[in-house]
Amino acid sequence: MIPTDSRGLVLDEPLLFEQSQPGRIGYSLPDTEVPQSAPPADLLRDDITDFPELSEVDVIRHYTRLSTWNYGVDSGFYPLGSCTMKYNPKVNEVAARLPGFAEIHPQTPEALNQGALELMYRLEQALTEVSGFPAISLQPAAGAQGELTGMLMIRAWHEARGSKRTKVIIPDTAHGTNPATASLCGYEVMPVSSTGILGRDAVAAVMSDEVAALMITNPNTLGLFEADIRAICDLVHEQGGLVYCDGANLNALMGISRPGDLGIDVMHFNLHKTFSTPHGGGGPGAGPVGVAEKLIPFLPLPVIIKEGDDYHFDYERPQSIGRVKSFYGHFGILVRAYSYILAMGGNGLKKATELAVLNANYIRARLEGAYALPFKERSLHEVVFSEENLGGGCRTLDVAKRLIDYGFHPPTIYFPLVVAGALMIEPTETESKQTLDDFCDAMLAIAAEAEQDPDKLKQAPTRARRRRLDEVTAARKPRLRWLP
Amino acid sequence: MIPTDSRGLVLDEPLLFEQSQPGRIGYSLPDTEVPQSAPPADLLRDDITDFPELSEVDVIRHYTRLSTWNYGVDSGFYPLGSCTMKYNPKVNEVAARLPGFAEIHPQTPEALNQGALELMYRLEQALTEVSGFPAISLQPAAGAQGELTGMLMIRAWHEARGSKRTKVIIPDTAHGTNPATASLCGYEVMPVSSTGILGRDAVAAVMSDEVAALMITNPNTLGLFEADIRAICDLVHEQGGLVYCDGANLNALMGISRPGDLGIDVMHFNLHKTFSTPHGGGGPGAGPVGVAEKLIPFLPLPVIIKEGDDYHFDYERPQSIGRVKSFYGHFGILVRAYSYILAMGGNGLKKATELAVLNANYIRARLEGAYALPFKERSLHEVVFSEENLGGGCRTLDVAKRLIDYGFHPPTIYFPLVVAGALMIEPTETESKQTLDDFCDAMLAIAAEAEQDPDKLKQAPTRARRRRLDEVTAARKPRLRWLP
Amino acid sequence: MRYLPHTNTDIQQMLATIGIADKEALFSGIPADCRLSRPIDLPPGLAEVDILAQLQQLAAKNAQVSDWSSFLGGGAYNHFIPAVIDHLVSRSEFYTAYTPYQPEISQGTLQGIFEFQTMICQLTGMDMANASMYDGASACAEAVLLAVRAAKKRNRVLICKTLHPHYRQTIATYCRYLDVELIAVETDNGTTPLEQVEQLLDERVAALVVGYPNYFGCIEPLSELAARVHTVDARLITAVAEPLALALYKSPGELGADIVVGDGQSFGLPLSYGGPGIGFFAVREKDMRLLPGRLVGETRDLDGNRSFVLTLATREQHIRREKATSNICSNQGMCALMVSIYLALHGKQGLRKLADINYARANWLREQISTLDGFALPFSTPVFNEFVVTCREPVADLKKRLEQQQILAGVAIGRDYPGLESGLLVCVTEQNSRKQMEQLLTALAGEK
Amino acid sequence: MRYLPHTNTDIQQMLATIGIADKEALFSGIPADCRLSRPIDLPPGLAEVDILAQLQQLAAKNAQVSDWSSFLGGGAYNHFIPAVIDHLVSRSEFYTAYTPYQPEISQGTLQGIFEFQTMICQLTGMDMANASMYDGASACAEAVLLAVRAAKKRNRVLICKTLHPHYRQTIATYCRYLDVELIAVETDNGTTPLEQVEQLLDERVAALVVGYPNYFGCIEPLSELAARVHTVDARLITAVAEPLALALYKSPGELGADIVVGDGQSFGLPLSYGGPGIGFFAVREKDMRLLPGRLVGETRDLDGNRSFVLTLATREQHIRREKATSNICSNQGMCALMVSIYLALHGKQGLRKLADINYARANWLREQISTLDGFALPFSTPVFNEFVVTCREPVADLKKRLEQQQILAGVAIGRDYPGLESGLLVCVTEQNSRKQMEQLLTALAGEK
Ligand SMILES: Cc1ncc(COP(=O)(O)O)c(C=O)c1O
Ligand SMILES: Cc1ncc(COP(=O)(O)O)c(C=O)c1O
Repeated sequence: MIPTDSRGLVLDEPLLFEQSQPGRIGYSLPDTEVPQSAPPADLLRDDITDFPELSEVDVIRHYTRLSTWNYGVDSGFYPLGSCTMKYNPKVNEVAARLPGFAEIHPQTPEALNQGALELMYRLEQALTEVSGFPAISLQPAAGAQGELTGMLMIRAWHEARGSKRTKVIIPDTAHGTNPATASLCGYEVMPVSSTGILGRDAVAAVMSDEVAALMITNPNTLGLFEADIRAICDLVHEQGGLVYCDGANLNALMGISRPGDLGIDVMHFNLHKTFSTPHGGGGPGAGPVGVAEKLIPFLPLPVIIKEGDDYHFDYERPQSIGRVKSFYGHFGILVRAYSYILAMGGNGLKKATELAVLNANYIRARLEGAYALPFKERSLHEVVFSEENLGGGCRTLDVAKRLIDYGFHPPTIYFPLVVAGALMIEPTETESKQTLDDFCDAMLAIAAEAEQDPDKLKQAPTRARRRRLDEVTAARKPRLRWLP
Repeated sequence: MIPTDSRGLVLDEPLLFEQSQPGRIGYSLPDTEVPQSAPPADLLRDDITDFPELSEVDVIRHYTRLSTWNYGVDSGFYPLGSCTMKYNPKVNEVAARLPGFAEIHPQTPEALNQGALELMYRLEQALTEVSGFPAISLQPAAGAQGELTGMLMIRAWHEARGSKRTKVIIPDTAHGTNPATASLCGYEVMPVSSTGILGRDAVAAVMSDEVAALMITNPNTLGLFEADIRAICDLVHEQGGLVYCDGANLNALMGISRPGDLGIDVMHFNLHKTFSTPHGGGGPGAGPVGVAEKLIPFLPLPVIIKEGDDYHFDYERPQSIGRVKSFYGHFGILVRAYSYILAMGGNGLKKATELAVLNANYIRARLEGAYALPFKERSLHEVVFSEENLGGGCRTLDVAKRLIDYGFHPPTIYFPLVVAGALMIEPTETESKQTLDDFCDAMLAIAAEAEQDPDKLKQAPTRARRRRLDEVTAARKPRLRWLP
Repeated sequence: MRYLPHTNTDIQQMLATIGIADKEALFSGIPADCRLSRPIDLPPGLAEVDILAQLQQLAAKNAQVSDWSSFLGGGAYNHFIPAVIDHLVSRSEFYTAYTPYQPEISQGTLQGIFEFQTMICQLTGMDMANASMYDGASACAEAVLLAVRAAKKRNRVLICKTLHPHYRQTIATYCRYLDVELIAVETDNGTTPLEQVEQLLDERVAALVVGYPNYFGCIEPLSELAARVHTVDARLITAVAEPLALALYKSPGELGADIVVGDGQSFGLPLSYGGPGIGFFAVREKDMRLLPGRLVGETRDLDGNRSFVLTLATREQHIRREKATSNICSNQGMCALMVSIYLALHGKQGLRKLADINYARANWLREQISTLDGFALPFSTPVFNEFVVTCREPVADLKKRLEQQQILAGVAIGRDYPGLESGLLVCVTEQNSRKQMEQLLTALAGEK
Repeated sequence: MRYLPHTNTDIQQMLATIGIADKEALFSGIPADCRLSRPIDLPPGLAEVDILAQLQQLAAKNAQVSDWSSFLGGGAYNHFIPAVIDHLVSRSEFYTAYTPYQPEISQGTLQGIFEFQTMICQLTGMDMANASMYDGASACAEAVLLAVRAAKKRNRVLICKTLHPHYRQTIATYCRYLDVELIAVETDNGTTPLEQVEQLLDERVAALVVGYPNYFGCIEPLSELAARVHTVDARLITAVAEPLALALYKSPGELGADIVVGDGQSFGLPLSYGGPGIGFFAVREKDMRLLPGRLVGETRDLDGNRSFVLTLATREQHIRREKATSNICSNQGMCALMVSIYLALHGKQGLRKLADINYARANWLREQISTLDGFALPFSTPVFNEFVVTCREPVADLKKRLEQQQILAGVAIGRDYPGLESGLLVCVTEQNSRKQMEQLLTALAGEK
């Protein structure tokens, strides 16, 4: 059923600073216990100008109210393509908060935190089994940092062999982080256009001894398996290049296909996608990388090793690309991902993949026709429609905003760039048929509204906390902070 | 500022049963680990008919959405008179969940749970200090059960002396639990009417040797201190009766006046009012009783005693009224209350009282005139207006419902019964002047609307999840459960 | 003080508005001889970190069931609590709200209770259930009061001795000064003998109260009892301290009970040293207007939308005052929500599967213990997840001995059941692994 | 599987709608030679209770700071975390949401970040701040990239050796294949000597990077450094690993910094073995369009209501691709929220008071240690809550010795600072009571 009459009290809430009252306090601090002292007066700061002063109840109400203006996976269906907005199990949150995990200091001698090291070691092994890569680094903070780490390793591998290649091939369906990462590694980006699936020939046409690597996403951002992947990897390897795989879409492959078996040299995982850790309103994520044998020497610092029954960080790795952040990994996120793997087991992960793909294909079957499907190959975990069939002069943005009025989070829109007005729908496996039916009913209703009453779309959303925003002024005259 | 434009997406949600799908599961259970077995077939039950079948994400979304249709103290101002809706500190919630408190079994030998007993013993001592009663039982589950416990003790005291009194005097301002409790103890209720404050003479007029006790609320439900309390206690005592005090309003007295010092024989506390434990959408509360020396032998079972450094439950109390519930007290609630007392300290409790009274008087000062004030004595923690001055044919109910549209929880209405259309406002001390000003502005605006545009009130609320309900049909044709 | 938002400026402005000079004047209505003339003698307030440190010290002195092998039951059950429950009840819109007096902004609580009432009906096999009572014992006492009130002139109530002692004691307290005569029904083979019941039943009897399972963990012959009780038009009150049993055994409703009460602690509430638990209270349609406590009913709002609301309030103290069906006001709202979440999460299949595990493990252990030298099973009646064993070794010694091994072996029942001084009530749930049970067996056998 | 809602009926119906016979057909787009032909070799899924048991076993093998006396700092700080924070960030509307791409239903996250940006500006004394970076180290590396990009032809960056080693290493990694030359600036008395800086500064230099406090806990002469750096029109990048210091010491902005980065972990994030932390990144107005990462700005909606939205996206990878200011996509949203709640709760007074406690305790301990035989203070520069002591006893031995007494004495700095092998970095926060400090002193003095 489509929630058409939803309505209720949603309370206003000014900024923290607007509520502040001089002298009001929300803190609770212990005694100093030693004589008071202070740094030299010329180093001392005055009050932090305009910093808020609130009571505990002010703070509680502030954030409680703010939260009610948001929409999360726990609120409802969130088919944001490429983001794998699956359910975030609550036991994972408990796990990450166990005092033996949350209250351990990274500078503690390794011998005293063997449980933490063991957990990470086991997680690496599980990722190895799922992906086929013989070695894993849990260090990168998110997918994009995984990409950076991976591409730096590729470059280090080339340099170690005296090879000075300067280019990286990236298909036009790639996520923006791919070209941005290549640039960060000092590479020049060579875009290659694909017609849905990247053909070996298309790669062959641009591959050369100037090319250090191909960055490929598999399944790609159209939700399609790169069927030529083995041939492409062979081709790139034959010509002295390496292959990076953006593993953001691994949710389509668990138990079905292992990137490490296909010739890929390095891939990042998004634990905040495939392995159910929460997105947190933007992060933190975790972006481990898996590498083929040849790249192991280049892994970032440090690397967890097991000697006998003991776990250590290894820092003595002369060929390593070095450190990409402080300490090691987003441990709190790694605990959640490991907890998820324990809950699912090997079979459960495969089943998750199967149902994620089933869900995407079900949506596709129900919506194809009403929405134009630019690529007809069998979809995996997500399906991408275009805005082509929309009536009444409506655009993808209008569909997205109208979905809000129906109580759903919109899909990813206008990405991938190769589709005109892309509507990129990734349901994930944790959504039931009922939810998908409600969503499809809404999508079909919207398609009909576009024909009959396009203003419904163009004025949407009308039931959310806010109507459409003036984003142009926001960018032209940026106000990025509160000022009195 | 008054939140007049609040609006936002609030999602619909059917009943659990309506979402259920045969075969869907949300549980996660360990293996049996021993051979399967089953009771005799004739004792075995079939499926639980129509019981829900849901996944974990279904359950999460269900209750998450339901929660958004509610209004709590954390949502905003909740001036529900007599209920002391103060802020519920979050550290108390953490305290009650400490495994050493949450995971202890009531049948464990006392020697193994000394920490729990010590905590309760210390809480009793703190309540003694605040109230002036030499002994406390933490056993009663809530205020009303505290009343029952207290009145049973009074009756046991009489019976122990061979006195067979049959009546209990209760002022007309009393809460409904008072007369209901007296009945449960086999007493006949003698109502006495008060004009705001109960005069000694009014009591004298009805006091007799048939009267077992007077039940009084102090401060009473009009928010007024019973100024004749000492004289009244003396009078009742002289004539062989005892005095029960309904301590629901203790928030007005901490550090200011101790009921136990005034001649009261027994009083219940509402820890879920005065001592900040959450109301939980209806409970659980905790309703300890404090007693004068003469009632100590009659305390309910068991009683915590300290011998040397050891704490025990004492069950060998021949004059005890017996047990009023299983085990001992709402321990989880007692932990929260003790945590609150630790946070506040003696001075903090007094300050809480002062500010609670300040807040009530501030509201009174701002609203008097626009709203009729039937009793002019100095208010303590709450103020009661009547509907007398309302224009446009509006009633108290209309004001209450209109307040919802302004983003506030309504006050208690139509109680106490002695005020025509009572509006009973108890702000508590945890509300800031700004919040009170916003609320008073809204109240004044509503009074003006009543004159100028009474339909605004009569149609209210229009911004909540629901408009006014058909309560008559609900009672005439009760549907108390879902049926397919 | 972080919970008190007033700044000095605020206070001054407010006093000025009120028209008084200082806070002292706020209390002018309190006679001098009623004033406390000294500060409250309690330590100064602590910082949050110090509160937690102090409480943690106390908590550390207690025996957590997660650190021990606990076979304790007897009215409080150590079941696993899924993380989802705490996550959801920590939503402050639920737990910082009051009783849902204002239905327009309380539909969350109200729909939640309506669902709770429904699931209690489904589990117990009854027509309607209220929004909760304090606990099983007080619910049971209120059931007795209801039965007596309903039966008009009858004032006798038969109480099976196999009923949980706390329930029996609470009934006695509630009836202490009312015109109710409580008559104990003896025990045979761990359950209530039908012959004795037959003898006691006559036109003076308003009800019979029996546990299901009873305190010994045994399954009482409910339908036989019902048949007999109904011959004199009395009510059968069934009290369920371990409601998980209802997922496996026939429901009291199906077997003829007229009132079913019990405690829902098993369904997602922490042991928490025995409180808060949650009483439930279910009846047949005929007793609807005699129900104690809150009731949520379905209705519509002005726009015709399905809505829920507190209803039939004329039964209650705030309307009926001395004529109310009960004095209960606050109940166990948050606990009802926890129970509902637990039940929804386990669902039809999960609850049965969980009951199967409890049954299989408990009955396996029961068998094993019975083969040990020095132990015997006094009762042959079917049980759910609790059973009594008798021990040659004095029970107090045995318990102490096992405590040395970090085992809480069970509840001694001798104090409540003279003649059964050698009895130990052992409870097994899904929290007791086979390994734990094997350790228990070794420890039991280890008597020198 | 409880996270997978599909019933068999659902699956059959869905396959029929799709028009395929079985799930296998879903994967027809994957060539056979790309298929995994065996099951995933991982243990079967566990029940929730077993997951927690297994994780609890691992957790028990770690040294919780609450069980130890920990004087560890060095980039991660053991501050008390008020219960309010976890309560609020556990609201699933916050933590189960994605980056707020749809502002109409993301105003909670957006207003929260806008407030975060504002408070970071207030603390650092800067004009604008972004929505967060991964951590202090990567933020610092991105600051170097910004400075080089802003400076156009310049490619030299001076890195003070007193900067946290992880920050230095991360900068090196990020710059590895870019045209950036990193030059180390030596150390004197625990801080950066101005003369050397003067010598190194010329028109090739884009920026100087300095810690504040630096890795030794010392307060660098920021305004003097700023003055010198600005003579050649380079940027002063200040990295703050312990931002609580900014409540006590003058802000980098006030002292002339051009870019201020750092890690906010001190403000309410659990230590969590070092991650997730939260990088912050603040600049002057002139660098606005060079900022990496997300930015939230204020605007209005169609009804004219104040609203917040992600803005200036043309800097970012999803629009600018290879020309973006950074490749960052996911950041540390939830951590930013935690920091904001922490800061709002402590407020102006609380943060200062907390900084005072940290300062007083650390400096008291520093004094006390300096009076012990066998210990000395190598640096006389003012510190905040961390300081270096040198020990006669080999640092490794000393640390081991104190571990026997459940004390984590500090961080050995010899590996990162050759020549300072005898140095121990000791950190004191409000979590280290006087009693703990006295125990540390006794233990230190106890060398045989
Ligand atoms: C295909 C793809 N690649 C890379 C990324 C970047 O991952 P992260 O946000 O974890 O840095 C994303 C995230 O949206 C993505 O969808
Ligand atoms: C004055 C008064 N007395 C007694 C009670 C009953 O307390 P409880 O709800 O805890 O049973 C209340 C609660 O509303 C009350 O306000």
